[in-house]
Amino acid sequence: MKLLYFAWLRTRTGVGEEEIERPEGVETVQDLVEWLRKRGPEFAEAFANMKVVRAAVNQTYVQLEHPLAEGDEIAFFPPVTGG
Amino acid sequence: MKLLYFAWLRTRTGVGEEEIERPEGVETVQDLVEWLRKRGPEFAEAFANMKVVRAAVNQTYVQLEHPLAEGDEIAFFPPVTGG
Amino acid sequence: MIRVQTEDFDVGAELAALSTDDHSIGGVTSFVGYVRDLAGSASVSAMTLEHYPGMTEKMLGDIEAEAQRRWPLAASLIIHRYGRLVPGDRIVLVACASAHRQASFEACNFLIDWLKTKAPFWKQEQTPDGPRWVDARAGDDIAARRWQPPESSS
Amino acid sequence: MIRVQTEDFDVGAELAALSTDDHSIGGVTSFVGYVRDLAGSASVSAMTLEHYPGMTEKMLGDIEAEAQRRWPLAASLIIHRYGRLVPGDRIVLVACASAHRQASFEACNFLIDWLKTKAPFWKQEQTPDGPRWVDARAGDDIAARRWQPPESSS
Repeated sequence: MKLLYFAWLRTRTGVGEEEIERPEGVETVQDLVEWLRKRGPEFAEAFANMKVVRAAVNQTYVQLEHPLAEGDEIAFFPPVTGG
Repeated sequence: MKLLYFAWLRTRTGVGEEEIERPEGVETVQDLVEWLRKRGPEFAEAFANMKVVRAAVNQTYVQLEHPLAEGDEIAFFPPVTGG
Repeated sequence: MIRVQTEDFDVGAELAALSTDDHSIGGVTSFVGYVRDLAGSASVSAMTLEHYPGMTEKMLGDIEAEAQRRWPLAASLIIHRYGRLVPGDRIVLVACASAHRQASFEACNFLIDWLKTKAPFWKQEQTPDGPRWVDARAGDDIAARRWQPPESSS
Repeated sequence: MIRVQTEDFDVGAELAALSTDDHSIGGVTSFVGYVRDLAGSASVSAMTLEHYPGMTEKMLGDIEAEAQRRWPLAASLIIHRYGRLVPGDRIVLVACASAHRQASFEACNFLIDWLKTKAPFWKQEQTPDGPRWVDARAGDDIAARRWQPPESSS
């Protein structure tokens, strides 16, 4: 799976983009978030409040219950502030 | 008084602009319209239906009851179609 | 700012001038009106826009001042042409600059609605059957009525 | 049409291109967004606009297609910049051309409201206290919610 982080999710985790194997038991975006939180304090802090984190799978906004498949592109980012 | 006619009020009456002395008994715009109607068939036709005629006195929209004074600039025109 | 003129205008230059040096402006909404070649069923080859010199400038100035009262605008501009125009020509430009986009949208929409119902311009179209004065559209009056203060709509 | 780019754009040329040769167009409504130098209380010297390449183009295309479904538009255009910008710089251009002005107004307003709440762009401001990610404004969400179809607003 390809993981992308934007804006302060990128600067807080220190990661912009990474490829990972789908971890065992990670079936949904929510599962992935819980897995990421255990990776270290930067990730735990960045994903502490999911009210200010948006998720997209294959470039489409999804809810946390969205199922994941091998080969998915999963992005995390704050509410948008363009325009 | 200065009288101005625009758009089809100008083309139907054949007059764009004229200076007249205020006729006796003409106290309001309505009085002036009635006086103009008696001027000839072009004027009678142009002012037949006041629902499609707007009046302005000194460059401000007015109702037909608006009083007239010596020196006024009175304009008649159809509903506007600009922009 | 108000301009009534026969010449065309440069939209990009006008909009740039509206926001120059004022970095509190977050957005500029503008509307450009064009001469269409569809007027009912007849094909329009050209049109002449007549206006009431003096009253036009007065009314546009009044309408712009009213928009400035109703919305927090940093700048506004109305340019209206008159004279001979052909399909595809620009007729009117309305632009409103504000710190926030919704104020600029509403003020621009207000100005063009009023302008279409109140500003003393009249279109005469050249059609294959000869010149014809364009009738006012009832829809324009309804659009302008949205903006009336409650006490004056009766 | 959709463009995501670092370069500035020429508003006059873009608007002219939108209406060229289509004389059924009666009006073009456009919105130009600028970088403001007022962000809360801090003074902004510059900002960097980050985006999600790929998703940005997809979302702008989807939003434009939705506007085309909802309103009878002859043409539409969204240009959004990213990268480093300073106060006074243009960020975004949205323009909608239609036979009638109200359709062009509503579609343009709809597009900018959606863009502000859905398009994946993030502003990082350079302030005297260092770089700072801009927080989303609740007002933008409320503005976008106006346009939801009734069945999806709960």
